[in-house]
Amino acid sequence: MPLMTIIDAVKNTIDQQMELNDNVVTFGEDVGFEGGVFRATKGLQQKYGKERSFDTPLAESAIIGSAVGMAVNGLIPIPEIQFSGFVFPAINQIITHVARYRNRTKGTYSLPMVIRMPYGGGIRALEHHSESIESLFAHIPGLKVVIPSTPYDTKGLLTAAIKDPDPVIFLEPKRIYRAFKQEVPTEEYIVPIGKAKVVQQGDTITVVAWGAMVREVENAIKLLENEKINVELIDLRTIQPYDKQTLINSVKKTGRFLVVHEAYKSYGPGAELIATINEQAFLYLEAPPTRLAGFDITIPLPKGEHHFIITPKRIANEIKKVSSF
Amino acid sequence: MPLMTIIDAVKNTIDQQMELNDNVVTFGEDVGFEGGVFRATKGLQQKYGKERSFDTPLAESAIIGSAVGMAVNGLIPIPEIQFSGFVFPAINQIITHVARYRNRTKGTYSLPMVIRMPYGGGIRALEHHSESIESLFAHIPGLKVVIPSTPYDTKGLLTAAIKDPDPVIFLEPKRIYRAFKQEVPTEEYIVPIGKAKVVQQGDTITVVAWGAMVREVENAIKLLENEKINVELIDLRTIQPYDKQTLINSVKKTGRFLVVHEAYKSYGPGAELIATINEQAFLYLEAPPTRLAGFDITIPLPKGEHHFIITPKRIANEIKKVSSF
Amino acid sequence: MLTKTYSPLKDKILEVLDYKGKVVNEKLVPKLDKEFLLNMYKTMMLGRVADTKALQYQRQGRILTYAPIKGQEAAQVGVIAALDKQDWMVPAFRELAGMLYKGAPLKQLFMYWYGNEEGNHFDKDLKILPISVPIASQLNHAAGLAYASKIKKKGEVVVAYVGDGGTSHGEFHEAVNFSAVFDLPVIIIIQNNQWAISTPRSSQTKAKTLAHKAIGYGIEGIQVDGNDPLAMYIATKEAKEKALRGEGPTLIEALTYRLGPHTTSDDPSIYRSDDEVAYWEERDPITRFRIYLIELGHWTLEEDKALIKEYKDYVNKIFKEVEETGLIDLDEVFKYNYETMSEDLQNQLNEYKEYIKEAK
Amino acid sequence: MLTKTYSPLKDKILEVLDYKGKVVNEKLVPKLDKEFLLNMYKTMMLGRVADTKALQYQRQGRILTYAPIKGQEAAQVGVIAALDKQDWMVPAFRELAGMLYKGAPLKQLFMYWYGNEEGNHFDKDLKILPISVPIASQLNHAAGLAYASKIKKKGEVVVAYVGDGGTSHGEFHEAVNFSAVFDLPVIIIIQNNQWAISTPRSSQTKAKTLAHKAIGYGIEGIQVDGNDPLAMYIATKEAKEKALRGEGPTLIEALTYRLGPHTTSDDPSIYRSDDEVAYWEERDPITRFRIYLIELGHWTLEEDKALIKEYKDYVNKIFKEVEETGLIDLDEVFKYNYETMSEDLQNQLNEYKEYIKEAK
Ligand SMILES: Cc1ncc(C[n+]2csc(CCOP(=O)(O)OP(=O)(O)O)c2C)c(N)n1
Ligand SMILES: Cc1ncc(C[n+]2csc(CCOP(=O)(O)OP(=O)(O)O)c2C)c(N)n1
Ligand SMILES: [Mg+2]
Ligand SMILES: [Mg+2]
Repeated sequence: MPLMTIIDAVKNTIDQQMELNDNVVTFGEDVGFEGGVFRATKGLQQKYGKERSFDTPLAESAIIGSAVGMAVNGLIPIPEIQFSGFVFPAINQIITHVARYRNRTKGTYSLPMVIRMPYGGGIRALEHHSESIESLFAHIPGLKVVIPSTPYDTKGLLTAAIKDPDPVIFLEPKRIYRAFKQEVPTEEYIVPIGKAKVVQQGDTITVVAWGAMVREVENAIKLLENEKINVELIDLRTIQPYDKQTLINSVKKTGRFLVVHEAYKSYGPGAELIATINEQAFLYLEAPPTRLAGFDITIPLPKGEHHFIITPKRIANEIKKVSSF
Repeated sequence: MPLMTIIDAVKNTIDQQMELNDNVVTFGEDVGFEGGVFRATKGLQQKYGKERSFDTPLAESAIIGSAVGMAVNGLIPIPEIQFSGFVFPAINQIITHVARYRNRTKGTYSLPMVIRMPYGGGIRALEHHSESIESLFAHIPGLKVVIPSTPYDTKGLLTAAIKDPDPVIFLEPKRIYRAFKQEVPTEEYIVPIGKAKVVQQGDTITVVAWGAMVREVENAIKLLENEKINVELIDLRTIQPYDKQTLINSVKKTGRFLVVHEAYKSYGPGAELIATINEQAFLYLEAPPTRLAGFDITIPLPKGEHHFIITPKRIANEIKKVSSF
Repeated sequence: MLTKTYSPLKDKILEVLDYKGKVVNEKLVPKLDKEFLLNMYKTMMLGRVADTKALQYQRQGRILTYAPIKGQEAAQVGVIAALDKQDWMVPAFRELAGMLYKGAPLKQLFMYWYGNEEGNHFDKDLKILPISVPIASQLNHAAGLAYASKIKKKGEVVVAYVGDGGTSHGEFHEAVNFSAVFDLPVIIIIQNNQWAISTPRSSQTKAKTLAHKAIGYGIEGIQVDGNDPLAMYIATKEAKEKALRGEGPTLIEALTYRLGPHTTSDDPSIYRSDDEVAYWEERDPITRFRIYLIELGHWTLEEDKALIKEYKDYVNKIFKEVEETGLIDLDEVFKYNYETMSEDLQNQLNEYKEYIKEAK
Repeated sequence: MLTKTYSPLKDKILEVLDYKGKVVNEKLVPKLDKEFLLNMYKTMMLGRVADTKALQYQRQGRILTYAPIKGQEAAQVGVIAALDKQDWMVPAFRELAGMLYKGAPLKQLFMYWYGNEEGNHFDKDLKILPISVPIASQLNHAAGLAYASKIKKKGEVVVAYVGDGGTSHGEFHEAVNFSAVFDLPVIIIIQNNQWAISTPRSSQTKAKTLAHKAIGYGIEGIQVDGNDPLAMYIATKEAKEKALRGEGPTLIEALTYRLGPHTTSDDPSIYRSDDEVAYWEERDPITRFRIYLIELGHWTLEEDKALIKEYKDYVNKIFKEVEETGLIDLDEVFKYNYETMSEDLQNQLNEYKEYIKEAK
């Protein structure tokens, strides 16, 4: 099996799906000729032609809005938004149309499409290049929201997303785009949407994360090697719908819960998980379910970003606190 | 004191603030000549002239984006979005600029502005006229989010919002725009942003709501008259920042918590409150803090809306369940 | 080409019939047989009768809200009449007559205003997209349909509607530009009915005409008398042929007028004069087309009366059917959010059903 | 009026100096004194030197990312030189030379790319809005500034920048239309540097020129040789006077070229030919302006060499100051989100400080 980074896995998957299905097309700003600013679609125009992999004018609403029409008319579009910070001009299309087309037409038109975008902080970038906005999408009925954390999952989840009859927001943790390689099968396979992965079993505390934060929690766990703390680490992988069963089973076992995310804390994704734990595992709780999340401040420019970024050390500290409550 | 509905109070407040301060301007689609589709600005153009109360082209991003420039250049704009379902084309301006201008310029430019919009369901309207999207705004640092539930509070909170140096999203519960009248002082007064109101004291259970749901909870409480349940009803009034102290004090007293909102349940505003209660009142909890919220489905068209709308009966039922856990 | 002769820079409006039903441009009269012309006329009339009735139902409290089309029938039917079965129609929300011509059943069109998603549940073969409430956003869908059609060589043309107000929106700009850049087979019909709720056309843009906007996208634009079904027909027909040749989109500004209120909750007398309305009443598209057909010998006043009577009964009958549908089932409102309901959503539904059972 | 003579419909480009620095249009040469001209030239040169250095710092890992302006100095400085102190400048993100001319300290401009909000913390008197990363969104801010100025009769003009790519965005459309409808004193400068990252101008729009877009808004547009500082100056000057007369916005397309990469993480050799770059290198705005000034007797090659040397040292010195600022304090990143920090936010900060203390 070849070794791939996450970005390799993205490219490999789109390539494979375009090969297998003539209806798959991919497009966006700089997606065609040069293969995207992160090179996720590099070579696809050369391989499949200008009609199936192409550059669009600089207009996010047109990118997503045209994808709606394409999906209605038989294509499976994979539009790219260059950075998640630039998806806002397209939010009108996503919320008022992409999420609702099936319901609006009572199932006449489903919109098989995957809206890809790199997201998250830690790359020391300009403004609007670092946000984690997963909960904005996750709150909207009709969307699915998927976030891989490994090259293997990237291929499996992206394949599932492309084959899904409903629209999927596919958030790619750009901070770890090229951070490490993993063996990734060349043949097609699926990692199902909506299923979490228990990365590591444990019985002291349940820690949930997704995307780049999964690696940081793993690093935190290493820092805790000498403590008597057995972390059960869950990679949520899908934010909407999410795998309540795995989450609840784990909390019932450990009685303690920590969610780690870079998204802003207030009204952020962690709150949802905690509310669900209260609803379904209240009597098992031995400590307050806790969030370690982005501060409620605009994510700072690079020279201040280190204050915002959640480090393994902070995660380890929080795990200790919750474990000893 | 004159009796006013919520819509009267909105108009009275804008009128008063325009009278008191030449820099206050109001605008939006149909806002000027005819005074808005809900008549919230009726007569203001006639009184203050076309420059201070005016119709814009049909373009939400221009409405909010121009407000940014106006605020930088000395005005206090009160743009109206005709319905909250049509704010999405302006979300780019709100998230990338309105929320960030102060931070971006290290305080050189603050943006005193109030973005008004009617929101919420229950008026048997077309698509996109019924959503409750408060948590989308509440998640964004730099914004304040205010939702009144009475004519008195409307005037006090809107006055506070107009005088606030920072941008405020002012969500008006259109379902109760004209539902009832209340005595509202003609003189200027402030209801502070960020302070909840204990509508009714009680020691069995804490129920939190805002906007139109406050009335529905009150109606539910009437249904419970013969039960031994003393509800403490809190009208949150401000969603961001929200009054954690009042919330926590109440839950420490009652040990039971229910939040009622029409916004979609998943990743919705109620989750945030529950997470905070876990963080700050965990040991006082006698029952799982609970959400009664909009289903995770697109809010249906009128002939199906009754399935979605949260009735006093359902609220009463939920209060009983949580109270007897 | 008409778009050359009537280029917006030449300050000319494409007309075939004047407002008294007289042919003002003999050369341009399309060669259409009696049946075809009568089908156009009848659909316009059905639209008119349904429109009048809907307003009436609303006043009786039998329908909640409705967006009238009165005065805009030609701008709708003239366009769709020039399409073929395989072509797409992308409506805004005020295209009842056009949708009827494209084959949408009146019952479904009423179901929408009655408040039921069934109103957008068109048969796939009709090739009508659902009503789009967020102004101008549907134009990007048209671009996408056309893109798919183009690369799959389906030979379809896409007609999309937008209002005069909608031309101010960023969505309009992005969609027209996208369509132009890829030479997509799209025809954008601006129904310039002079008003966007209370906001007049003059407050939307300083452009001389809305057709002038085409120039900024490097495509052709044309201003057409939108109350003249034949002018709308030939303009669309030419645009369609051009689109099928791979020569890209055309922007057609239909000069028309909303004779009724914006919706049933609007009172237009607040913002516009009786004189203005009277001016446009005189230019009613149905009246002039009727005169034209009678002159041609295709139609008589007696037939007209009978048709109106027939349609009134028909519309009443259909609306009764609509009313019989009553409320929507609980299962239905959960069913279509995803192809497969998540466990969580299923649980929300189940719990609610349990509550209902208990609450009884 | 220049906008009449050089209307986009006439296929003419406004030029004063050709690319060899020769005056091609004697009548149009603005009457500017030596000091003024040299100030323009020197600012262009400072921009060029700072630009070259910034690229160098980035390669040395001393700055993270940077968006080069090389080749666009005239389109920036020629415009701002035509403004008065009270006028506003609304940049996109590639206007370093223009911002310098408006009075922004080089240190602050570097601070931005160094990764510090201090880079947007301009003195209010400078009347420069912060850098705007979301493409074209700043144009609506310009409209708002101008609206306030107009109703308060402040006599200010607002100059706003956007790229060729930015003209495709809905924000562009809404802002230009809004400015036009209210006759606002706005001048929109399209720096058409031929590329939006890897996407050529020809893929953005089929419009013949970007100046043609003015027609759709009922305003005047003009295409100007953007590498000619004098042409940019007179076009802006005229637009300013028009704006101050209350006659609304002007759209100026500056034909220029980005000689460098899009940003330091871009490799333009992937998408464009050496020939194309060479063609534009020959049309360098600084070279031609230098020749012109030397011909006029205002400048010598010796002075030029000395100036470059002086600026190199100056830029190095400034950048050292920038580097000395180091990291941002924790308090600073919390401080500016609201005028008054909420209790909750204060608690988040306090808890974090406690963690830091304990973690030590
Ligand atoms: C994005 C958006 N903003 C606001 C509205 C509310 N609204 C509905 S119709 C309308 C006016 C539309 O005018 P026009 O485009 O001329 O179409 P017409 O109603 O005349 O057919 C407005 C503002 C909306 N539906 N969508
Ligand atoms: C809304 C938005 N979408 C995408 C981007 C990413 N992006 C940054 S610069 C750029 C190209 C801009 O091209 P142009 O407008 O011609 O300006 P130039 O870079 O040539 O100065 C893109 C796509 C962005 N900043 N904002
Ligand atoms: Mg209209
Ligand atoms: Mg460019």
